[in-house]
Amino acid sequence: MQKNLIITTSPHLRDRATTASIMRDVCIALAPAGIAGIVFFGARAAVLIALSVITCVLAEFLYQKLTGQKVTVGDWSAVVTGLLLAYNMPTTVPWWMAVVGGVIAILLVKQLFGGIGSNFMNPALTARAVLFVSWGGVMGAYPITRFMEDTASGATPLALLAAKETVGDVQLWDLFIGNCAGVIGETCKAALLLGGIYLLVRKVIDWRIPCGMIGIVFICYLIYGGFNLALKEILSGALMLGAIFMATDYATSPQTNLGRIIMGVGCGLIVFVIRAFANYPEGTSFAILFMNVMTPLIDRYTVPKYFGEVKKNG
Amino acid sequence: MFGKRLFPGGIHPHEGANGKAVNSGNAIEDVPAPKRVTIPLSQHIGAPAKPVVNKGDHVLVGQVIAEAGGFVSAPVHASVSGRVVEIATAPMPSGLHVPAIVIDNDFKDEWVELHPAPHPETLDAAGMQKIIREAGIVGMGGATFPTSVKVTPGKDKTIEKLLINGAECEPYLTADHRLMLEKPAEIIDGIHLLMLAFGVSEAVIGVENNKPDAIAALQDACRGTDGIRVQPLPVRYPQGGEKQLIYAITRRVVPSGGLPIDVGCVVLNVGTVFAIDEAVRLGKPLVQRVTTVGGEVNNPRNFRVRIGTPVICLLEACGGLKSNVIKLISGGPMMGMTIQDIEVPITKGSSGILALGPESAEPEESACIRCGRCMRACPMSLPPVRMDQYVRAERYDDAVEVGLMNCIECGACTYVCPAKRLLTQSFRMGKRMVNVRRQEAKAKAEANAKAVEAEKAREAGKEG
Amino acid sequence: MADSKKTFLGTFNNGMIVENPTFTLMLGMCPTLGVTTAAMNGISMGLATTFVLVCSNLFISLLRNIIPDKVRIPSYIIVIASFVTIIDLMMKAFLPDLRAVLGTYIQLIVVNCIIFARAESFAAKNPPMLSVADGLGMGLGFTCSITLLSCVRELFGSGSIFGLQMMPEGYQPMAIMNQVPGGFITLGLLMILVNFIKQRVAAKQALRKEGIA
Amino acid sequence: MNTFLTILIGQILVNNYVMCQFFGICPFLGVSKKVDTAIGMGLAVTFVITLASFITWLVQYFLLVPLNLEYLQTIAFILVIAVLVQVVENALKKLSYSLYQALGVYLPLITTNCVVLAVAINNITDGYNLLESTFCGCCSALGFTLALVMLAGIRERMELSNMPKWMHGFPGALIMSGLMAVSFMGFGGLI
Repeated sequence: MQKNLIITTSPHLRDRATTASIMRDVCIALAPAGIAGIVFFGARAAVLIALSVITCVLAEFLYQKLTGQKVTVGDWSAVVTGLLLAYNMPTTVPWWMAVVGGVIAILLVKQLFGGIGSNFMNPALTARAVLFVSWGGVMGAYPITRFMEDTASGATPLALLAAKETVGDVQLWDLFIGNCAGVIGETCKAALLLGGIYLLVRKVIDWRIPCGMIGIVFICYLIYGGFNLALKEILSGALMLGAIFMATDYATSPQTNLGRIIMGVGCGLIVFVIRAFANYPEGTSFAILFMNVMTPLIDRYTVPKYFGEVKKNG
Repeated sequence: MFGKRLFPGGIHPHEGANGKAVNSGNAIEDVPAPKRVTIPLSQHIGAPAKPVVNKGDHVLVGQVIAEAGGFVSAPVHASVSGRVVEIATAPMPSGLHVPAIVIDNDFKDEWVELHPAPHPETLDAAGMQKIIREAGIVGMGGATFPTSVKVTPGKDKTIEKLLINGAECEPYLTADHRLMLEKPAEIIDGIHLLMLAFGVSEAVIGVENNKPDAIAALQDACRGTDGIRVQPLPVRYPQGGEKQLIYAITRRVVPSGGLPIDVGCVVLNVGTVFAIDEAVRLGKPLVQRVTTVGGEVNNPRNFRVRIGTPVICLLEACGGLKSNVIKLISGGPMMGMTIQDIEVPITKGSSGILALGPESAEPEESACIRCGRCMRACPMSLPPVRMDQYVRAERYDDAVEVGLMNCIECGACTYVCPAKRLLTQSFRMGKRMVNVRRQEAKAKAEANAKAVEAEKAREAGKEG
Repeated sequence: MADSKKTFLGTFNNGMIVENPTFTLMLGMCPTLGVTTAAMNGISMGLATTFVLVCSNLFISLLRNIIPDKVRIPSYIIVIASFVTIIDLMMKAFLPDLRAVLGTYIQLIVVNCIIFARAESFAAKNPPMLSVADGLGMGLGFTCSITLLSCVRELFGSGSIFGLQMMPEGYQPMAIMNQVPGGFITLGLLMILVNFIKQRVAAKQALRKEGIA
Repeated sequence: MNTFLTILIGQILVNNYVMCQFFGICPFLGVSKKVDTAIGMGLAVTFVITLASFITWLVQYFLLVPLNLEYLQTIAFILVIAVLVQVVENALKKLSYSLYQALGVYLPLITTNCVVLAVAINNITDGYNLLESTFCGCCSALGFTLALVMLAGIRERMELSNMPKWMHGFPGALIMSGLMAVSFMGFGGLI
């Protein structure tokens, strides 16, 4: 009956969730939006997504091999980065841009700082911002979907909403199912919401950031331009994609509950300010990036009192 | 949603085979007394007991074989009748080797003469403390802190509330559950006696909601008694943690570094109360306890075991281990310790013996992904991720600043961590380092003070 | 090494390479990053700084025994500021286009910590010739590093070096290189590269020494 | 009022001196290892810049312009700043010792902080009046403080992460600053 028993310290039970399972869940949640993107924008979208994902995974693999580290591509995080990067590009970009973006995301933003969990800015978003600033002409030109009339201009819903006379041209239903000009992953709000609900149910993300972010944008626009505009605004642009999938990125968002609310509200306010007053039509990426940079400070100042903490000066 | 949240954080750990659902249906059975018992002298927190028998002595069941070694200590009694074979060191479930008295069973089961308290209802605090102390009763939930010390509040502190811990929040364990189900009258009687002795007007038994039958049994038993009530608690680990239980029931928060008595509470485990009742009513010292054997064994059981029985006897009584067992645990799976030798004895603190399969193997640690789950799981509202980073960077002062010393080592953070980081382990190490450093600093300061004094004395001598 | 520092060439070499102001001392970061979008700007800024550095080092070294310690810092500032004003006005007169591109940075040479640091730590303690050598070495070291940085930025940001097309026809310039993030990141990456090469060289030298021994 | 809002948002976010214009990089990289020291430095800089903006404006319009000495701007301003820093240090020592202890160590470093001079010169170039100049100085300094504290927060966090060795120190700080600057680019065109 004597067996080879192993000796470890407590606890002896572990939750089934692993880094890989969480990242896989994110990929699953992202899938509907990707499929919608392919449906609306054609096969080129599929190739771009594949290219971006392959670049990210390969970049991570090669970097870790070259620097003699443990290869961690099995944790799916590079796949998530690749997907998000592709979702943030219009289908009209040249192929090499996806590759450049992937390399920037993985090497410059993530691995240089120590890999998963150590990056302080969202890799996909940062790469997207770098591409956008460098080649704004291509990155900022959004194609129309295959189901829109050819006569329709490539104006994004946000551009239409920005001008008072064209607000009526934007149909709520088109916005919701994604039949509007935009980048690959942002148009189909139905698919994004589906993914968001999946993540909430799986407890991968916390409601505070997405709800805070979308809620504040809605409230601000409600005051600024009324209910109709507010509803159209929250269904336009990358807000949903950003709020559900990018602002909630673990490594770059606060860990405390209060911090997460601050993050969501901060992102939302900046999105509103940029959309309403700046010369960029869309501010989701930059809003999230700015709050990413604030995250260490938010975390620092929102650590809750521990149970039974005695006031120092009391 | 917030109303149910009785303490911050907490988790719902999953169980493998033969968990609570299965084992809570198994009535307490006696395990056959073993041929030989090994009774350790350090089954409690505090000074080891001092043996009062010699090799070759004949002892009876319930006879004192070692007396308390100090104020924070407890005596040890023989759990079988027979001959003392040797007094030697033996391995404990913790892996430490401690002095123990080995007795060969003569299977006559002769008891010493028992002295029940003549008038239990009229016992005063001192009388009750004496009985508890002489019966060798310690915290039976696993903490093994001598109960007599616990019920001796310091000056200007009074016991306002007696809280009875029947939460049994650790997965797999069902010993307390069965005890509450089978001995509710004795438990209530014990509480009643304690209340009379210490002049406490209120006692609350906290039981997790997943034991409705135990709640009903206790409620039945306490009908007609004044001041005792049963408080059903939401199921959440670590509901049975002292500070968590106090908060859940009374909304009082034990200050950091303080004891329950600082908020007027004393928390006793149901097993402890049962032992106290037996000690008062029957005069019986603590020589046996209820232990759960669960997990990957063929027939999980709840046993009444004599202290000192080797673990292997229990496993055999359960029909042996399944083939996939890789780990044996004494206590619960969240806070218990692995057993390396199946000959180790059951002690006063052994609430369970669990056999776990391959899923309990230590997973490989990977980089923190900052998901923040540990912060939400921590029942002390600590930031485990930061404490871990600081401890690993050997920045102990920063770790203490964010609350390292308040960690109760419940393992909730480690359980939820998707990166499988060894958080609790790191905190244990960190706390040890901090204590070592504090002691060093203290010793240094004392040495300095002495040197200064010596210098002064010398100077004074010169002047004089 | 310690001896060679005291010769003209040794001092020059020390400023140029061993204690390169950009990569080793991390001094004068603002102009290093601010004007290096094109190689031409980089080299002009570097030369202007070198001019001020050499002149102020010479002057301060000459005056080092006259200036009372208490008013040391204001005096240095006046000396440096005078030379900065000279070069600023000269550029305005002869190279107005370049002056417009470099902008306030020319005036800000006055607060470039390289100049101040060299005045304080070297020129105030050493004879004029050595101070000139130090100024020249540090200045040219600074010039080289910012020219290198501006070459990299211009190559990626405009596809050219010194205005000469370097990249193939279809290259779409990476505009971010001409902006603030590009400056920071390029310098950071270059610094990693320089540190890496230095380590390699040091390791090789150590090996060679071992071989001789 | 609108001018002031424009200055406020402009100096802190859109034209942040550090993140968008490359000024004050030396103290930005040098004093950003810890959040606490970054806050101290930020406060000291804010104090000095606000005062300096006020005084240099007076010097420009009541001394240099009447005397036709505009070409001596650089010398005059840097002298004013150097003297100011000295005066502030002494005054603080006498008036509020606790504040001096908190900010004292940073004060001498400010003389060579090019933000101070840059703000002073730009105030004149932009043709602000006295009030606007002072306000602009204050906002610029707050922008500097914001960037400084943000970088310090990131560096504190990175110190505990598994960043590769060769990223420690300045290379890492530079790349962090670069990525931070990307996040500031979204505010372009806000005013």
